[in-house]
Amino acid sequence: MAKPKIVKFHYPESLAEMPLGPSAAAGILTEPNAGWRVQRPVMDRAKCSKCLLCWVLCPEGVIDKESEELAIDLNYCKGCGLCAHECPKEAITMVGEGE
Amino acid sequence: MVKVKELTDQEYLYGHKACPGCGLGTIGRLALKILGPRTIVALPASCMSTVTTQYPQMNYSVPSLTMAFAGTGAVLTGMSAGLKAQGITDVHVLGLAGDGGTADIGLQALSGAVERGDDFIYICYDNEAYMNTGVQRSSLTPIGAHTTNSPAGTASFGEKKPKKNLFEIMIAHRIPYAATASSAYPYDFMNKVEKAKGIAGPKFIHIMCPCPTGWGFASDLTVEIRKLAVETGMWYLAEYENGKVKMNLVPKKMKPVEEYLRPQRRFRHLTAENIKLIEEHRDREWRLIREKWLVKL
Amino acid sequence: MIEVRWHARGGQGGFTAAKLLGLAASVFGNYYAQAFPSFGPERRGAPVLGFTRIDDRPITDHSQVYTCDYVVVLDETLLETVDVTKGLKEGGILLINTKLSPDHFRLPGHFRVITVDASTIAREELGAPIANTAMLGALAAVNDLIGIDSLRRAVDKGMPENLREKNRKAMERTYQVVRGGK
Amino acid sequence: MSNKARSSQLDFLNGDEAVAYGAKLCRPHVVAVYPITPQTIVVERIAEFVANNLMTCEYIHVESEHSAMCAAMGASLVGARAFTATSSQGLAYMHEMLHYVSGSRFPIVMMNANRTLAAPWNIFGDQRDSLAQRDTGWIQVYVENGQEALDMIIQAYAVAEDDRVYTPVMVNLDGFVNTHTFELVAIPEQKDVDEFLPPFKSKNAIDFNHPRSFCMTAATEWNMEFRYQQQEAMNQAKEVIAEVDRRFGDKFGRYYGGLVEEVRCQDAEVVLIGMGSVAGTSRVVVDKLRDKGWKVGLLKLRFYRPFPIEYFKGLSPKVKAVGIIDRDISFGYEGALASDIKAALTSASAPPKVINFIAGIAGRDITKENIEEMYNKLFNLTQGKEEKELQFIGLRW
Repeated sequence: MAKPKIVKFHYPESLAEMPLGPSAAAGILTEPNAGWRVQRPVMDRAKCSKCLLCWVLCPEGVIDKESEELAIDLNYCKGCGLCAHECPKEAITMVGEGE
Repeated sequence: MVKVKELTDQEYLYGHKACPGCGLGTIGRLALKILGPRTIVALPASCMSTVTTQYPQMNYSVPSLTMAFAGTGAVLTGMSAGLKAQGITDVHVLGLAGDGGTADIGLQALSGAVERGDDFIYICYDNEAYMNTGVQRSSLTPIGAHTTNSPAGTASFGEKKPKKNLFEIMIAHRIPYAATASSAYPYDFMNKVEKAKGIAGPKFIHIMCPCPTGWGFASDLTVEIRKLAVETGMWYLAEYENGKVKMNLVPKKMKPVEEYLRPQRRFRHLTAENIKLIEEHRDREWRLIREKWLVKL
Repeated sequence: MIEVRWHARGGQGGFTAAKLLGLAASVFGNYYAQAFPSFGPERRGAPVLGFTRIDDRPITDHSQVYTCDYVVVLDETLLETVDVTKGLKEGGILLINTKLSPDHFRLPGHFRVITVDASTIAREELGAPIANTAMLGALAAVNDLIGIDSLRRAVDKGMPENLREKNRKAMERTYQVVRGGK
Repeated sequence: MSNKARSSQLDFLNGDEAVAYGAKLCRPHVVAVYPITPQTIVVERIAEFVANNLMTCEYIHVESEHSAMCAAMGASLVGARAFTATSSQGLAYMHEMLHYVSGSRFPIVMMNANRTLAAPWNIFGDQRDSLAQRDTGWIQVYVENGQEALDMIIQAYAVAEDDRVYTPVMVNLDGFVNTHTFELVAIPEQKDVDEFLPPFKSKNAIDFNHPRSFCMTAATEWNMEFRYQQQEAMNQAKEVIAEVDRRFGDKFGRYYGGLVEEVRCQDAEVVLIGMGSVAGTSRVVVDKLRDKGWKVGLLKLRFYRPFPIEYFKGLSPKVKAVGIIDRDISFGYEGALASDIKAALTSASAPPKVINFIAGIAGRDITKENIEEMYNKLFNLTQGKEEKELQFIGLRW
């Protein structure tokens, strides 16, 4: 999965460890957004024609274009349902969280 | 022309805190896939900056700057001048600002930057109100939309003024390249970013960015709403270059505006008579478009 | 410390003369100098003032000039509306650009009046009655601090190429006229 | 400038021109300025330098002062040395951005031509504009003449870009009385300034190898720590200011004394305190009164922020009365400078009596007689006579 990973961030414990002013390393993820979801998308690869429209439209970019099964990074999928709604082959269905 | 297979799976904007289904995530992701890692993003105070930089979580993996609300255009100027002065090339200076930050408080800075011909790309993701502060109207809020400071009421049908036309304001500056876009048509948008990438000087893209929370629709309808906007003529896809305007998509038959308005809570209060007024306004706008830009029709 | 006040109208180069005098005294002389205009919107034709201070020590005083050793009047019509002698010290010199002779000017106070027809000299040398550098020449003739030579070098440094030669000529002519007449 | 300054070219310049030369010598990559009286000559002279290849930089015609500071910030973000200049209404219009630039620790140097704030409208000098920016996190220095203005632009970059500081610096000079007054100015050689002020290698700029997000949101959990960091940097600036002044003096032959300059205060019983060109006029009066045997002194307060509280803590008990010249008034109380100084004086071993003189508002001339009058009033205090604590000097009635 070529998606950015959550990292354990070392918080500055003294003035000396503070960055120079309010700036921080880019691309640092410290917590998932998964908690936002009430449902999540499930791919049916049989129906999927790999047109990748879901990959293009996803507001979170959680679909892994390179993986065969178009894996979804459930750390950051917010379950908005957009991919399911737009999939021309209706290959994606939204499933209630925890089912 | 952009082919999805060739696009990198690398995400330069990832893990942001925008509302589920919000268009700005798609817009930010796709723009940076085209422009690549040597891009500096300037974000004025807005949804985009608030949802992407909560210390220490930084969702842009390219250098980014959260900018004061009114100064996006000017900071882009400073960046491109600073790079030029140091002989640093092949860097894209990108401004990503909302409708208010662009058409209201930031218009003067943008106008100055464009008039100077500074080198940058400015993408205005237009969610048609000040969403970050809780849906207050901006000059790009459409007629009839309910917002918290242009509310529907017994004596009001919501926003009274038509949307300010930023695309034509940029044309009036004789900007090297301007375009309107919608992420319901992602390839059209990416091709426009690709084209802008190759043009020197200021480039401006005004892209529709529906807001599930502020407009009041389910988070999975974002793309459908954008499509309806174009199919009902409430938004259009066009490009301006070398003094000429090219319409990228002209609906053969305009759908009634009602189809676009009905699924959105912000228009739910509108009476049939209000809707007729909005439809008349749309038709007048398209007559103007035909006269100005589609002479042969 | 000597203090000079220049009276002119906007556009007549009053302050340019004040500045050239300071330039001559400091960069080309061995003194320190200060020059400043009467601050305010420079409107063409409106009476304006210029001031120059010259001293042999660094000048730290940044208040206005209230008393002066020399007053230079570039445009004699100013005498009708402006009291050019205000603050002129006892034994000071009032230098007026006019065709008239000094005794024509009955002005109260113990100072010497010196006149010179700088406008005519300027018209002949520069083709226009801009008498500022001409009056500088006159001033050089009546004071012993700033010589004509440092003023010449100041004109070369402070004026555009095409104006230098003409202005120097006008300055030297008034210098001779006033020196001769002293 | 006691000696005629070593290895430098002498010229007869006004304060604005001196600042333009100072900026040129610092080789800024980007100059973003919006014209406003009485700063305009800086804008014009730099434009002429650029137009005649005497200066290579990106000169930006911004459309407002707010944008001037935004552009300067954008330049600093990409590692460029940035310069800007403004005055009065323009400085007020930049207010938001002053907080922004200091908060993001961009070492930008700006000249401010001190000029009063409307309304009523007026283009002449007082210090209301810069004093109103007291808490924006900018280092503020006030200069007395053109030479000091030129020199402090160079020193300002050395201070601002010091690792211990990384704080923007505002160089204030009095509108017209400095900006438009011509004086002898020694213009240092470019090679000497290059040695004194090496090229800018920003530690707070973008780097594509280590991308960062700048001016990001720092939520409540972290924001206060960034403020504390800013305060520490401002405190360390005091040391750096003194170091830079010494280094500058060794190089160019002109020492200014760092945060403050004492003029004949050794055995002074009464001391006047002022900022900017009024200090020059006061020197003349101090010499005159000293010749008459009066024990008077002058404190030229050069840096308003960081504030030289140590000086007042160590104030000699011999000083019985202090007069503070404020070219501003914080309506409903007193001069802004007075409030800071009176607070600092409470920590002196024997706090002197104080009079706050409000003078020089909107270009009103502070004459030598006014200064002498102030000293007389201070002596009244030392002889037990009554003197009101806040006095307007030079009013018409």
